[in-house]
Order: sequence, then C-alpha cells, then structure tokens
Amino acid sequence: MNDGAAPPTGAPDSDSFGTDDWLPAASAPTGDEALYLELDGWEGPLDLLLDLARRQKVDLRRISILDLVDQYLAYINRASELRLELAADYLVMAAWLAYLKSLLLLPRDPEMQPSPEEMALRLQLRLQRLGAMREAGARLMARDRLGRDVFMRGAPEGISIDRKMRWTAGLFDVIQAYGGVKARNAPVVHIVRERPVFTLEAALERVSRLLGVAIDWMDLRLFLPQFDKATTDPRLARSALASSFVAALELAKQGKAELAQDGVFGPVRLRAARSGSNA
Amino acid sequence: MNEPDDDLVRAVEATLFASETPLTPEELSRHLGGAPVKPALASLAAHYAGRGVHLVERGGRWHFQTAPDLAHLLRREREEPRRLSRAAVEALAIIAYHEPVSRAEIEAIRGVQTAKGTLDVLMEAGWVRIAGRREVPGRPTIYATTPAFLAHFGLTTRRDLPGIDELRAAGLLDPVDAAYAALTGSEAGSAASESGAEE
Amino acid sequence: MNEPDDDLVRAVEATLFASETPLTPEELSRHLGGAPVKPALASLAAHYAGRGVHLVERGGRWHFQTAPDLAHLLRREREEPRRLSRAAVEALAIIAYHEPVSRAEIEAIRGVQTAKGTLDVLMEAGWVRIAGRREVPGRPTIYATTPAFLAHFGLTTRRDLPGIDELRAAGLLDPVDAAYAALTGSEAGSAASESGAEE
Repeated sequence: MNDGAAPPTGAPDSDSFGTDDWLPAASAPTGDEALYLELDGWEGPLDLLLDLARRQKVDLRRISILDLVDQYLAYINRASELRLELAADYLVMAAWLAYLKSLLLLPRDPEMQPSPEEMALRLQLRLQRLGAMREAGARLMARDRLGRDVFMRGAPEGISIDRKMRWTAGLFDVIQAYGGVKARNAPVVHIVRERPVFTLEAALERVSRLLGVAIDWMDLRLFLPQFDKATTDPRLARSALASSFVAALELAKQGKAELAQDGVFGPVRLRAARSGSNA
Repeated sequence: MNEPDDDLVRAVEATLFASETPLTPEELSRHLGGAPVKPALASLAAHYAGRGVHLVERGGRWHFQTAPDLAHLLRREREEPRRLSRAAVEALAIIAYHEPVSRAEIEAIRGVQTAKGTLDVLMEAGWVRIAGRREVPGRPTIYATTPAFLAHFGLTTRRDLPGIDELRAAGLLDPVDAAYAALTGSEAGSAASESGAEE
Repeated sequence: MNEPDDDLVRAVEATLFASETPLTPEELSRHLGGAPVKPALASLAAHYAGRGVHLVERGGRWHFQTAPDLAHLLRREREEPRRLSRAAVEALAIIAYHEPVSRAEIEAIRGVQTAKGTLDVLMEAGWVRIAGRREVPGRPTIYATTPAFLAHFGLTTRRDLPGIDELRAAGLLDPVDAAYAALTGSEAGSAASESGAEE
C-alpha cells in the first residue's frame, strides 16, 4: 500500500524495534554501506533519531541526549563520506544537534533562552511521543481485525426498508388549485371596473359656468366641486382636477378663457377672456 | 448420541456463519481438519431451533437463515410524508370537480399537458381511481375520486366542495380583478392576486 | 434486570444476523417498530459470549462476528486486509489517540510532512473521516476515526484503544509544550522553540 510518501522499505536492524513486526521484513544489512543506503527507510530525521535512541536500549525518558547527538552526527558524517545524498532536513537536524551539543558542553550562559537543557528536554519529549504513537500503531495493527481474524456474516440476507410515500395535501390546496386553473384558463375579458369619475362634459359645464361669475384671475382649484373628504373616493377628486384642467384648456382654445401660470408647478389661474384679447 | 466436542461445535458455528455459501458436511469437515462435523451440525441445529436464526440443511448444504416466522423483518416499509406537486393537486381538483373525467379533459381544463405519473401518484395516494372508459372514439380511461379522497379531505360528499360562485366570492377565481387589485394596491384582491399571479 | 421479551430477543437476533451493516440500537428499534432493544441486546450478547459467534458493540453499533480465538480456522482462505504503509499506521494511531487532530498536529508528532495520499488511504478504508475545522487561524481540517475503525480493530469505544489510559496518565498524549510546562512548572508560553528547533 504505497501512500505516495517515500515507501517504507523497512528499517535496518529491525529486530531492535521489537514492536515493529508489522513492517515488511527488513533487508538484512550486510555492511556499513548497505546500512547507510537504508536512509530512505526513515521517515525523516526524527525517525532516525528515534531509531538510534532505541538502540541505546534504555527507556526514552532516560536517554542520553548527548550520546544520541553523537550517534546522529556520526551517522550523517559517515553517510557524507560515502557520498550519499542526504535530504536537506537531515542536514538541518545535524546542524541543529551540533549546535545543541556545543551549548550543552560549553559554560552556561544564564541569559540564554531557551536554555540548552530545555532544548534537549523538548527533543526528548518529542521522541517519546513519536515512540508512543509508533508502539500504539503496532498494537493496533496486532489486534484481532475484522476481515482478517474475525468475520462478519458471510452471506447476510440484508434488511431492506421500502420507503412508501404518504402523500399529503389539504382541502384548501385542492380548492385553491381549482380556482387557479379556472382563472388561468377562463377566456380573458378585460373589464374596466366602474369607478367614480368627474367627466369632461361635467367639468366643461361647471368651469364655463363659474368663469362667467368670476371677476378676476382665479385658481383652477377653486373651480372644482367640493367633496366631503371623509366619504368621497380621493380618486374622484383627482378625476375632477384632471377634467377641469382639460376643460380649462379647451375653453382657452375656444377663446373663452385665459390661462396663466407664474412658475413651473405653480398654481394654474384662469379668468374669462376679455373681449378682443387672446390668451 | 455422544455430545460433540464443544470447540468443534463453535468452529462449525463460526465457519458456517462466515461462509459466503452454504457448505456440505464434507466441505466443513475438510475445512476443519477432517473432524466429523455431523454431530456438531445436529447439536447446533437443535440449539438454534427456537431462536431468531435457524441452522438449516438444503440439498445437503448447511447454512444459517432467519427464522421463517421473522422473515417479515427483512423487509420493512417506512412511510414518508410528501407534499403533492402542483400539477397533481390541480389534476386532483379537476377530477374532483368534473368527475368522471379523461386525461385529455383534464389537460383541456388545465391548459397544459399532464404527465401519466401525475395521475399515478394520485392513484397511489388512494384518492383517484379508474372509473371505466368513455364511450367515445379512442375509449379513453376516465378517472374519479375515491371514498378515501372524501375521508382524507373531510368531505361527506363531493357536493361539499365549494361551488364556482363561492370560489369567486373567496377571490379564488378572478384573474382580471386580481390583477387590477394588485396594480391599484387596494386590499380587495390580495387573496385573489395570489392565485392570479400563478401561471 | 427484567428479562426482555423472548420474541423481541429473537427479532433483534434475526435482524442483526440479516443486516449487512452494524446497527445502532436506534436503527434496530426503528426497524422493530419502536421496541426498546437494549435489554434484548444485552441478553443476546450474554447468550453468545461463549459461542463461536459473538455479538459485539463497536462505536455504538452492534453486529455479530466470529469469535477471535477461531481466527486460525477462518483466516486461511481469506486474503490479508490491506497492508498499510508505516506512515499510514502512524497517522492512524495519532488520529485515534488524539482525535480530533489536524494534519499539522500529526506532522508535529511525526516530525515529517504527511503526504496527502496517506490520509486519503485512511479515509478510503473508511477508518478516518473529516471532523470539521479547528477554529483557529487558517481553520485547518481536523480528522477523527469512524465507527468502522472501531469495528475493524475490535474496539467497543475509543477508551478501549490499547494503552490509552497509560499514555494519557504519562502525559504522552499531551503536546510537547504542555508536557514541558508540566515537567518544569514553567508556562507553556515559551514554546515557540519547539518548531524553531526543527528549522
């Protein structure tokens, strides 16, 4: 099962792993060179460090970090002598470990943060955690596994659930749908609803009558019939205004009235035409 | 009869359970290193006799199967409420108001084609039935509502359905007025405009 | 404890035998018309405890499986389940013991980058699922195990993971920062050095 990462080709000296028996059998190391060629087998420098630590055959909590650093550096040096190509992260780790070693050996700088001891302890903690997870994985893989050690029923009949639709609709849905259908498909007849209007004829009659009794300019609005606002449809009043305005234009055209407006949207005024003059 | 070895019974039990096919006693025996399995089979069959699973022999091969009286557990129906589609509600309404009615007549009234599946859904719901054929050329199937339709919608008879006049009074039947009301913003037709707005 | 109804026990037995997948008590109960199935499950589990087939609970789901001690009889014809790469085994262990966990957290423990394919393999096996995102900057995807993981490795719950109590007690499931702080009594704040150490 290649997962796309560097394929684990088995660690060298795998019997020192003890719990790593789930790995493919390690190719037997025949000499230094073979051993170092296995560098691909490690999952990075931390993995290599863990392997080296395991070879010390002591509890990871009691591991000597200095020994471990020496082993790692020796390993990397040897690989370099053999002119093996080392991935950059191994070299970075080597440089960092060399630095750590120098800090651990040199006289302490109390100001230094983090202290070399802290750095060493953190490295140890990381190795412990990786080691713990590696063992946990091995123990997991060694369990009685479904499909390998234990089996589910070979030929289950299967249980099936047939879904049955329960259709729902309300009476109002049905009635409304019927109304909708009838309305949609009834022959379309356009009926303009009867509504109160003040006709042009009525406006003409009223405006010319009132114009006769007016003595000077009068606002057009004063020519409108007076409606009771509470009981009258406001549209009737608007209709009267419109009709009266058209009536005024008509009277002006006939020469019977004069129109005046002082400004845009200003009140429209009218008066009876003076004899001989034009609007 | 000698009681078969308990380990062998367990082995036979596990092997038959895990097997993908029924096994003959010979196959079982071969699988289990030549042990005589027949007493174990008999013992197992007796053990499972009253349980929910039986060990049975069919044509010389043994396998586990669900107890016959529990076979109904293997298939279950589950009801799922589902709203009728608009097309189905309309078809149902037309059938209710005009029954018996053919599909062509439903389409004429709806003004659109009605899929066969729409009527199937109504029949599956138990609200519409085939009421015979119209004696006209082509002898089309005609549809009518069922007593279950009346029961579901709380109607005693079809005459309980509101008439055209009532629909109009309820504002359900006047697209022109509805459109006018919608345009002028008057309150009269807000209910009607809803149906009027539908196409 | 009340003895559960014998018919119900038989029904639960038959349903679990017949089911192709493990079932939760809720699914079982729904299948059996709402009956309370837990006493029946307990009774069945006890009945099968010494037999060649066991009734087990894995991640809240129940299924029958062959007894582990009979593995040697059943294994021979079966092909080995997929062999996982070392990276995949480690990632799986880290997810199982730490879940939910982000890829960065997996990598922090392993000390190397985890190829995308590694997690894909675990998800394809049905053992690992995406469990949402961690509400921290970058909102990384977090991973957790599935009921199928527990079923495959014969775990009733994650508490049965081998050694998990000891690992937790030893602080080995805590991040390095927390472990360092616990060991030295210092604050966890000075911890940036951990990642700095790698670079």
